[in-house]
Amino acid sequence: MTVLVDRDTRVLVQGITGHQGTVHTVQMQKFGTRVVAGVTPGKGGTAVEGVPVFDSVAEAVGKTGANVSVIFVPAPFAKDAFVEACDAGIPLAVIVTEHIPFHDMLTMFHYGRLRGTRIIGPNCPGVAAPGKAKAGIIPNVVFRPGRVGVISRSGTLTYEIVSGISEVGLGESTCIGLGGDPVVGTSFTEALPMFEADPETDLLVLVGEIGGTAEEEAAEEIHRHFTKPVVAYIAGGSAPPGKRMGHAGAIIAQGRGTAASKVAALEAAGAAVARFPYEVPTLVAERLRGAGRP
Amino acid sequence: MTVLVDRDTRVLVQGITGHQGTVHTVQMQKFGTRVVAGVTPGKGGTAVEGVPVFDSVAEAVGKTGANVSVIFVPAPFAKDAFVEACDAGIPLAVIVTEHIPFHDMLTMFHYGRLRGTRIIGPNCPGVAAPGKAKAGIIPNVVFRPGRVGVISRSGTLTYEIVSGISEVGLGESTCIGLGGDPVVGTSFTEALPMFEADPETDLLVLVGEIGGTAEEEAAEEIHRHFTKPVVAYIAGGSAPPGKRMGHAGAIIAQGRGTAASKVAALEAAGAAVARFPYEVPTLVAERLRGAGRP
Amino acid sequence: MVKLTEGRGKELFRKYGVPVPPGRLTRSAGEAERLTREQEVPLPCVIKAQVLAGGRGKGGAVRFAATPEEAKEAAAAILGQQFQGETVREVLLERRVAIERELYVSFALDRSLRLPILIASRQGGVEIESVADAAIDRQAVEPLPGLVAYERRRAAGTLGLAGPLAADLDRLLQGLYRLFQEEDAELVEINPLAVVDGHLLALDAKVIIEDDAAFRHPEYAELRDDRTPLEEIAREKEIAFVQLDGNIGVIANGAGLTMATLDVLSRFGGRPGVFLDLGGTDDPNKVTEAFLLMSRARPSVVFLNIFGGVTRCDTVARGLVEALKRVPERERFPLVARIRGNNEAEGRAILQSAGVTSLSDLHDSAQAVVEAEKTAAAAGARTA
Amino acid sequence: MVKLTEGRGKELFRKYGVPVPPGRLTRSAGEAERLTREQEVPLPCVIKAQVLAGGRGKGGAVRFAATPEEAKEAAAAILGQQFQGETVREVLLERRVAIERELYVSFALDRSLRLPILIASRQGGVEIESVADAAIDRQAVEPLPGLVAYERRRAAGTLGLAGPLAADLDRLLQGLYRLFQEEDAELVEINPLAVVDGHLLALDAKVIIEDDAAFRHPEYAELRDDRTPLEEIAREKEIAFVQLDGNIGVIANGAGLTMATLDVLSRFGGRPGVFLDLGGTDDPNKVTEAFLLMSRARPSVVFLNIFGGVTRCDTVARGLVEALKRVPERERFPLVARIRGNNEAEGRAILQSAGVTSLSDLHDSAQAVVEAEKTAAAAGARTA
Repeated sequence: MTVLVDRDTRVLVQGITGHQGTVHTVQMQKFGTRVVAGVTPGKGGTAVEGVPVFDSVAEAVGKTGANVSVIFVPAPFAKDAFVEACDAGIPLAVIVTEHIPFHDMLTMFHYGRLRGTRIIGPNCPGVAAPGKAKAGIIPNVVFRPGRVGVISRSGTLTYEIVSGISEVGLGESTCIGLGGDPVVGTSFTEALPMFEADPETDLLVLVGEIGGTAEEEAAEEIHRHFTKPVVAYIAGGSAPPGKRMGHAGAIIAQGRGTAASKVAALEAAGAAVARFPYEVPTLVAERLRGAGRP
Repeated sequence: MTVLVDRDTRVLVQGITGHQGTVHTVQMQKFGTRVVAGVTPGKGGTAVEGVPVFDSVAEAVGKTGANVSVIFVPAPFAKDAFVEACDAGIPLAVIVTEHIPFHDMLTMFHYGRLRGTRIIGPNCPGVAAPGKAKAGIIPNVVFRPGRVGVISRSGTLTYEIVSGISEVGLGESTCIGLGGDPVVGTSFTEALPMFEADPETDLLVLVGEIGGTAEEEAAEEIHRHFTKPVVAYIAGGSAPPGKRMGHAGAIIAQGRGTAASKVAALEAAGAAVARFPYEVPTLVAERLRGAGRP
Repeated sequence: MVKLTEGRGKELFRKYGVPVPPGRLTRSAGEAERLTREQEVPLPCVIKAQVLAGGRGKGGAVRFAATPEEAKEAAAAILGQQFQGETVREVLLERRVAIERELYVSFALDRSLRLPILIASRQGGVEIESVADAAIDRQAVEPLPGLVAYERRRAAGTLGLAGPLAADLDRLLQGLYRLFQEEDAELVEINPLAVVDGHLLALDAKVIIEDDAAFRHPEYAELRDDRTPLEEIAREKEIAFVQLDGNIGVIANGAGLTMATLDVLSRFGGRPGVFLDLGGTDDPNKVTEAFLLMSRARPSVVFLNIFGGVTRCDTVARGLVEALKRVPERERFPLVARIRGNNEAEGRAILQSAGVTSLSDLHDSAQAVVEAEKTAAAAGARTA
Repeated sequence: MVKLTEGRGKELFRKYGVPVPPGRLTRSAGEAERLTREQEVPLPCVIKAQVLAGGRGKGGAVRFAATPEEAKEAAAAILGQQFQGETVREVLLERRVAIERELYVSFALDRSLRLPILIASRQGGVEIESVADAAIDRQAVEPLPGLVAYERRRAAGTLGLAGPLAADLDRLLQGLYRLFQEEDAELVEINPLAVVDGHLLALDAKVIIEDDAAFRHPEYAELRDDRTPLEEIAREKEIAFVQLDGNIGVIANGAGLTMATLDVLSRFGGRPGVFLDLGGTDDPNKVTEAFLLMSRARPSVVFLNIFGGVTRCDTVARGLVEALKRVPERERFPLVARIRGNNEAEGRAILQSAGVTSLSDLHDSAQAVVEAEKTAAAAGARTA
């Protein structure tokens, strides 16, 4: 195991017979991932792209040893699909589905904790470790094996930045798109220790956004426990004031949540913060050289 | 720590200003227990029998270091009182209150697990370790310090049996009255390992009743993991068929739950089973001699 | 516990979206005729005695009618009858349906897991105890997410339901689980759950509400278990009271000690008639009430076996002495008292001063009780 | 998200047992007179514009009336007015009360803890952001037990409530928490929560329902956020569409990339006017619709910035080409296209064959967009 997925990863796709489920099963396979099972209730006994489809997660796990589930199930059914994965003993669920009500996600998050099932997502691109495995939907073309870790709350912006890193001849150890919903299963703060512990990661790129306080909390974690160099980019510095959440949201944030506050917190924690996405590869290269890495 | 309570136990009494709360505070004190705090909302700042009363458990814990809560709060309010104890970080709650709806107990049990708070009870006499501490309502007079552990689902029958053990000149290490409700926080099976690990217990007395399958499950645990001698008594061998629970109850039990099935299971696990309460001390003495203990 | 009759259970089923046949409750045969004549209940219909006991079908408590006149006759035949000791006061009239298959589902409590379980079996319409274990599926339901889709699908698989019937079951189970939770039920059981005309229908309803949750459900106060009059008085005074078929009265405190007392009496050949559990009290009046209640059950001898905890020995002694003053001469009974535990010496002294000798050994006391019973029986035989 | 007006929020409050003053909603001044004359709303009363913006009191959107005539006049003065861009279509008439104290309570989401939090402050009636942090109490609520008694007591302590007022708060918070859960709210806020005549009353109601839970709440379909007409069309087509005050149109996919695109445009002095997030799609028609929508917003130049993932580059190219065919001559706009990612080569080829040059570098593309905008502005200045 490097970070979350590796060559022993055996992917199960919940909702494999749907359009996205099928498309991304193929892409994961092309990435070199062992996609061992799919689940669509009522479609058990069929196959998608050579992957056997089962009626239940328990059966799929029993017969294939799947240990990561990628969930494409539509939002109204996502909670129950996730609970099924938990109850079948799956330790990692990557939830690609968007528009899951946050009240459902609260239940899912706490039930996952109880059951020992980590969630990446929802509404996320998932996890990819080039040369090892992918559980999610990040385009294969952006990757190049290497030693830069990437964590992000965004989708396409992650692809943009990973692509930039690959293009300058560097490459990625593991990239995690955590998702940008109000309630996510794994935050920056919770993902950081995985990269700290990963011997295959030399430097971490953190891609944040305005809103919430996840980046500020990440900065605290970096300051206290993260010893590797960090390069960050926060999207939305030029964006107009958001339309989401009223007074109570501001209260929770206690004055944090702006691009300026996030950049300041990260810089105070020692991160190099890019002003624009295309500055990231340069800063990565500089910091790697500074840390004595090519 | 011997089993659950010891000389470092600092008891908090939730509902201390009620009649039973006050009466048993005195009895616990007489047993030598450090009762450090009481909680009754609205009565903060007063004292009961020299014990300071607080408005909240968090405050009581903060100011007194209480680490066991004995709950006398009436049934309709018991769930919330227990949650308060959990949230204040109390690791052990002895719930004396009877008539708590089992749907509430389900919530309490699983929330306690989540928070790391063990429950003894509800509707139970609690825990006592002679010469150390008592958290509950077992009469002080029945005890004599010694090396016999006792676990029981009953109240007064426990007193009867402990008393018998003390009268023949033996004595108790720790006695736990687990409570006889349909849903209890700690079952025989879960209590057994504590006595297995306790260096101060040489032999365990298990006092069961007809109904449910807790004794059969205990027998399995004894068979597999419990190495000390066990003496058991199952009350109700002569009782007429119970009036509780219909078909589904029988289904869950799958044919178990009778005195005969419990006695057979315990004997198969190597326990000496008394036919009547007054046979227990004799069997204890015999088994202790058999195990090379006086 | 509060066992609901089928009719009350089906009212709850309707409230929670569990499909039941069209039907109405009534307490009069005339009304049964009117309901069917005016097609408030479609014909042909079934008329079922609303009693709590099982086995109604075999016991003549379920009848059929094709006309309003037949409905009236059937209701008249059932109403007022005794059925396993219960008087039938109400009948349920319900459309008679053509059953294609009979299944079983219920929610109950799994004490070991401390979780509700969903029980399903393809073999409905028979007592679930008689169904082979392998033909029954049990699934625990976690409280945080509640009953989830895959559990409902698995139940559909167990029951052999697919397509629209599986969709029916999906909705039905969600309603039934909500009922189990929100009504604080111990058991909700549908047996049989029938396939009728391509849909699911609950043809029977067994709902048991937990007594301890009564404070949340004042609506069930009227429906507490049928009890004998003495049991009813005992319940009001919060004394557990059970009538058996022997003639020794037992007053003890705590269920475990009470059962142990019965065990020891049995050992000496004693046959308990009434047992009465004081529970935890330190009110002497409650003890007095218990003795007066016991005297009304006319035991040939009474065994008082108390281990003082919450219920202190002196409290019991005081209550007993007061009761002895108040029991009429003709209701007097021989008494063996054994008291131990908290305030034992005080209790013993109080009894002593009232002329009651108390023992301390359980074995010897039980033996004394059985001897006294034999003596009383012999005296009874002489006077008879 | 669905922000409810005060009046709708108070209807929910009533449903969940949160006390509000007697009041009625109306859309006509005549009805306002009738309601007060017939004492359906007691006098004196307050007449409040039902708009979503805050600061109504200072903005003249809240008036008082002591007679039916005054109520009519006040309603007439408010109805039809513009308030911060919103037209007032409805007023709430409510009994005017004598406020003794103004407090604050709300339930919201704590994203870090992933738990609902109960927020309480003794300083109500003012914007909660203006209240010192130390004067605000926050308590997370665990999902399994829900809001429990000690949390409600702590809130009462924070608010300085005791006795019957604390009992009022206890009930009110239970109702408010149930509302937060059962209605899938993002926020439920009472500000001010007033002490009136020894009781608590919610004098305002702010309720925001989460959009993603719309499938569980069809009843809110009519109440979605007020949007501009173009935003409304975009919503129907599931395209995120935001109007700003610049003149560069941005079409991108994904919120993060869209924001980053704005950042880079700003770097070169560009001022975005409309931005439009395609989200994840592989339907070329949706892309075509997005372009047609963009053309109606009359941007001076459009920047298409796509990183192909779920939305593939060839899909976007096909949709764009189709749109270009369908945009009328007079609505044409200069276009800078940058496409990367999945099926990039295919997309580039499709655009090429339609005469559209696409770039690949973000920095250079943004620079080109700003140049094009300057050129267009200069041309516009010439033609004007």
